[in-house]
Amino acid sequence: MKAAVVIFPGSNCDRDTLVALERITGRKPTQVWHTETELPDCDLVVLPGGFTYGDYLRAGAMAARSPVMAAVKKRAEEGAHVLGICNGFQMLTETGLLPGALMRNADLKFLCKDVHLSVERNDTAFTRKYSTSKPIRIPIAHHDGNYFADDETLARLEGEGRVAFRYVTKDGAPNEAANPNGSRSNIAGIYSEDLRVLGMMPHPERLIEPALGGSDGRPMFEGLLEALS
Amino acid sequence: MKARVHVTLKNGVLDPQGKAIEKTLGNLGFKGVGDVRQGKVIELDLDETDAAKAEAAVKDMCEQLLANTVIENYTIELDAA
Amino acid sequence: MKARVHVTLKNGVLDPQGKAIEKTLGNLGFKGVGDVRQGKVIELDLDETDAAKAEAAVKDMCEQLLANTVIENYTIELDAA
Amino acid sequence: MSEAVSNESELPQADPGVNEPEITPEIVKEHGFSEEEYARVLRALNRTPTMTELGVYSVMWSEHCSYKSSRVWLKKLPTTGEQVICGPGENAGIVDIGNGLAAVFKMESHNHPSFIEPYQGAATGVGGIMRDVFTMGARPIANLNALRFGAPEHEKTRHLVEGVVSGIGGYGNCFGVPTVGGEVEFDPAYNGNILVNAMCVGLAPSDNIFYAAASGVGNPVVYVGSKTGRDGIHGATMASAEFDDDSQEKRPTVQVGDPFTEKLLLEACLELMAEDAIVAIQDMGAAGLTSSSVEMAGKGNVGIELSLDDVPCREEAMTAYEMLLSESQERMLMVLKPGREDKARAIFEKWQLDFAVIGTITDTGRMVVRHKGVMVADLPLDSLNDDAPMYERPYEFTKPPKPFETSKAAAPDNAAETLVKMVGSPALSSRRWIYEQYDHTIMGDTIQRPGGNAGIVRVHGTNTALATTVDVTPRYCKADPKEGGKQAVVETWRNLVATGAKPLAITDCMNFGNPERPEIMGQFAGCILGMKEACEALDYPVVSGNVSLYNETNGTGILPTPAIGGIGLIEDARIYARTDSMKDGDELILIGDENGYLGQSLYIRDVLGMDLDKEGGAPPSIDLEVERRNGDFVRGLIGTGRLSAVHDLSDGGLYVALAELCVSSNLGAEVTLPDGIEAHAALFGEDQSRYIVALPANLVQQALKAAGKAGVTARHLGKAGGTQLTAQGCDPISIETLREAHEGWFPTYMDATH
Ligand SMILES: Nc1ncnc2c1ncn2[C@@H]1O[C@H](COP(=O)(O)OP(=O)(O)O)[C@@H](O)[C@H]1O
Ligand SMILES: [Mg+2]
Repeated sequence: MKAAVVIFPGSNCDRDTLVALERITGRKPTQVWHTETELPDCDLVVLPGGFTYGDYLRAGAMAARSPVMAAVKKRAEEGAHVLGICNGFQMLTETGLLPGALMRNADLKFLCKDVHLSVERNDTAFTRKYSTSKPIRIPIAHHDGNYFADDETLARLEGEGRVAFRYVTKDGAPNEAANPNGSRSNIAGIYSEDLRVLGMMPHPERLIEPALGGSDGRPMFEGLLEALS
Repeated sequence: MKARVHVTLKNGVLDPQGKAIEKTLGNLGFKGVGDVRQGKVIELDLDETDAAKAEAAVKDMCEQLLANTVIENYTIELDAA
Repeated sequence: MKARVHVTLKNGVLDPQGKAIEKTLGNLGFKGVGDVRQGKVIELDLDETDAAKAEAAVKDMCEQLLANTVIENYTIELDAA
Repeated sequence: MSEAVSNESELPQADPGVNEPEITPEIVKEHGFSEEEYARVLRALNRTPTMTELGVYSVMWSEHCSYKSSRVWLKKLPTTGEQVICGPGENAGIVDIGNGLAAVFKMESHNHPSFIEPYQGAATGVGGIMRDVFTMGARPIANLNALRFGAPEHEKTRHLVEGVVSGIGGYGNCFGVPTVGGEVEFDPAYNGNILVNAMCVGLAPSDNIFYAAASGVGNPVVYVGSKTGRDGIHGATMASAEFDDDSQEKRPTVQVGDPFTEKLLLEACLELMAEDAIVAIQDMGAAGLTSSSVEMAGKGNVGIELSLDDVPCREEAMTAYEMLLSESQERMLMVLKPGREDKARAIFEKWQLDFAVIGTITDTGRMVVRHKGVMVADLPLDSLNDDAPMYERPYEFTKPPKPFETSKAAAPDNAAETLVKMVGSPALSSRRWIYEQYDHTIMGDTIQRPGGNAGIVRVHGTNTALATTVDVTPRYCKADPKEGGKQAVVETWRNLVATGAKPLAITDCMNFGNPERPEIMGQFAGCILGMKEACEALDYPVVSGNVSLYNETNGTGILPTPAIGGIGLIEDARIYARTDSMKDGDELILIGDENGYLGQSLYIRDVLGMDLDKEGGAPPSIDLEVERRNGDFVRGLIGTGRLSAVHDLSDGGLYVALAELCVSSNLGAEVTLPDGIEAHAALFGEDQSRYIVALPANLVQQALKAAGKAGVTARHLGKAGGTQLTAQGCDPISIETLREAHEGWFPTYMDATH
């Protein structure tokens, strides 16, 4: 699998993402600077987390207008897989590659902790190594992760099976107590129509080995490796 | 020419900041305050002196960057002063 | 009564948001845009019907919560409609 | 002033664009000069300074930049050791951590600005300390913060906590460094003067460290980063002035931080540092362009010429005075190797940062500044740097109180219920509400998140890890500054040891009241002497630090608060100890002597409500030899890789440490108490040099024997298991009850009606 990680001014999870991808896939991803207008030959494009442009104006808004994003859009249309993590997810909604918007957390605070997620389907390149019956534990670290979409969009997402992850309790209940940020329907991540673009607030790249407190992030990259090689 | 852009959340879009302000105002003892909404105001200095052209340019900026039209509305005020 | 509060940074206070917007507008090809400043606008619904009392109350809210008066100024508009 | 000889031909001319005011005694006073200090300026110049020059002198000779009250005492601290690459005097301290790498770290206060504008004050504090670290060529890898607020019930406290915490998070999170530790305390002594001390640890290749000393006549002086505005002009002098009631009204310009620009500045600096281009570099912190240029030229024994026309400005019509004194954030000053300007410019432009050549290095030993064709300053650098007054302020040591008599401390009605109250009190409750607002998992190397003995981050690309912590117990320092200063150093050492790390060195942040009062100076001096003793006994030198004086409002000073930040090295990142990994069936051993000493303890303060000043007695004493022996022993045990969990004992004593261990491991325990000591004294006494160790049952005898051989007091304390904590003779308490109390206080307090 050939992966590319796009780096913007203010990206700060780029190294973590590069390290995780290399460690798990055994191959160094290509780094792409935001001013590029072309992407290298790759199967997976990752938009890493961070505070691009300080998250000023709206999180991910300015990065979403970078020259490179046109190329990402084009590549997505051509069928490449795109993974947006945290700030990357915000960029994907800002460019319209994914519907909805990520608003300020409901209690207005930045929140860093591990959360439990349900894997809503495990037949995508991103989740094929997960089980849908067992919640996974992944860290979040964001200020603007409160997923909003209007009723119609929400119904469509649900109807088309495009909810990727939901915040749940340890036992798998998607209730309010498990919702860290006010997201509608406890949504933590969503897919594009063709299931090839995934945006998610939690950071799988941060929990890929027991030494860090868990390895539930690992299967995502293992699954991608398997699916895209 | 100066331009002032108001960016506000569309009706029906959740406004966590507005809600939090409303709650805190209540805690502070302010009674009878409802429907608090928070928006942005962006002020710009434009070299452009022609009002119509300036307006068109600012509209472009709003569409391309200043507002996320999925969730936000915007209004533009120009001030030739 | 509706109230609208504008909260803007005092003159001379660094506005990182405005600065970043200005740069990005430039990157997007907009020429001749300078001195971009970003502020907040907060809209409130008040039960109060007396304009003077409403104004006084909103002023209190600004001082106590809505504005950080160390670095921000605020203006209040009331609309009886 | 009349004796000043003026020599017209050498007198810099006033800036014509500005109309610099004439220097009057009022202006001199406003700039914080005593008569004697101003006379020194006149002597050095042999003429009356211009307004700009006066400004430059005033910031260079301010308490903040010159350490004029504290220098004589700071000199007593031990600063050397095998591990030390760079001690105090540079932007940060540096120690060797093996593998060709160095840890660069420092702590700094942002107390006054944070009181006035908590969010921005705290945010720019974090920004400033990170700049100190990356200006030396290190990438920041861990942040910490030591916070002190007024009483929880004080009207300002909630607002200040909220603002400070979100400011620290706002800056560090955006920049992208994990915040892995800190401490928070509440005490009425901080009602009018909160403390915000931020610490940063960075990682640099040992052979590519950058210093401030300028050299090379003719080399270009370069300004990079953000533009200059009229931010915090005279912030450095403000930071050294006592508050009075109307300083809130004055609302001095606070600086606004831009973490995004700082992140770009970091990346641009590190990119340039990988090229062979930089001779010297220094961040523009307090006193901005003035202190950076004066210090760089002074350290290098050269001269410097600046042309202010080329300084990137954010505001119109800035005067020379303003440009030199501005404290705008996110800026750096560099001296480049000849011919490297284009390379450097390209890098900074790539990161969309300002870049301007604003001067050159000379051999004159003077700082010459031109603006709009006029020479606005021409000052001798040795006078600015070395002539700065140094005061041996009168001091009066605190009289050491008598030891506390246990008989004066009543036993609680119910020790178990008391424990629940204590772990749910402002002093001892969980700080989760705070550290969840800080990104602590970014960079993918945090192996011990906040909430353990110390934060631990792996050293990227190696098998090692760094443990780091900040600590001080101000109530001990108040009662007996020397013992308190000692204890502060020792507590960080103990926290590091409890993870298995080898403690390497410390940074400090000395927060005190008005040094012009002999009793305050006595507190300062006492703390320093205690710190010195501990550092020497533990081979644990001070490599950087910061002093914040005049933390007083209307004559009431804060508790003496010498915050200590320590770092330690874990040789094998797989072998270290945690608090949350105690296992069912483990046996518990208590290391260290039990005396049941309750002097200055939280028990007598918070449970019995005793007035510590009047009846608190002496703080617990520390035998540094025992401390070291116990610590070395515990570190040795951890090094076997066979322990389950370790926790050090501090505030609240044995019972509280057990509760913390049980709650974090989500497991109960049953323990015995020693003979001959009253139960409540054994449970809540704050005897020092102690640890609880949890280990598999089959290792207990071996461990106890080893302790005996090493001359370390060790007692088989009890056993882990079940869902309750039971101390001999006390009611069992469910771990759930303890957890609810422990986790409950902070969020409940912060959510309560403002
Ligand atoms: N301001 C803070 N920021 C981050 N972590 C904090 C902060 N305050 C406390 N903590 C964390 O909470 C835990 C408990 O703090 P403390 O009681 O001071 O520990 P100890 O007594 O072991 O020194 C520590 O792991 C500490 O790092
Ligand atoms: Mg502590």
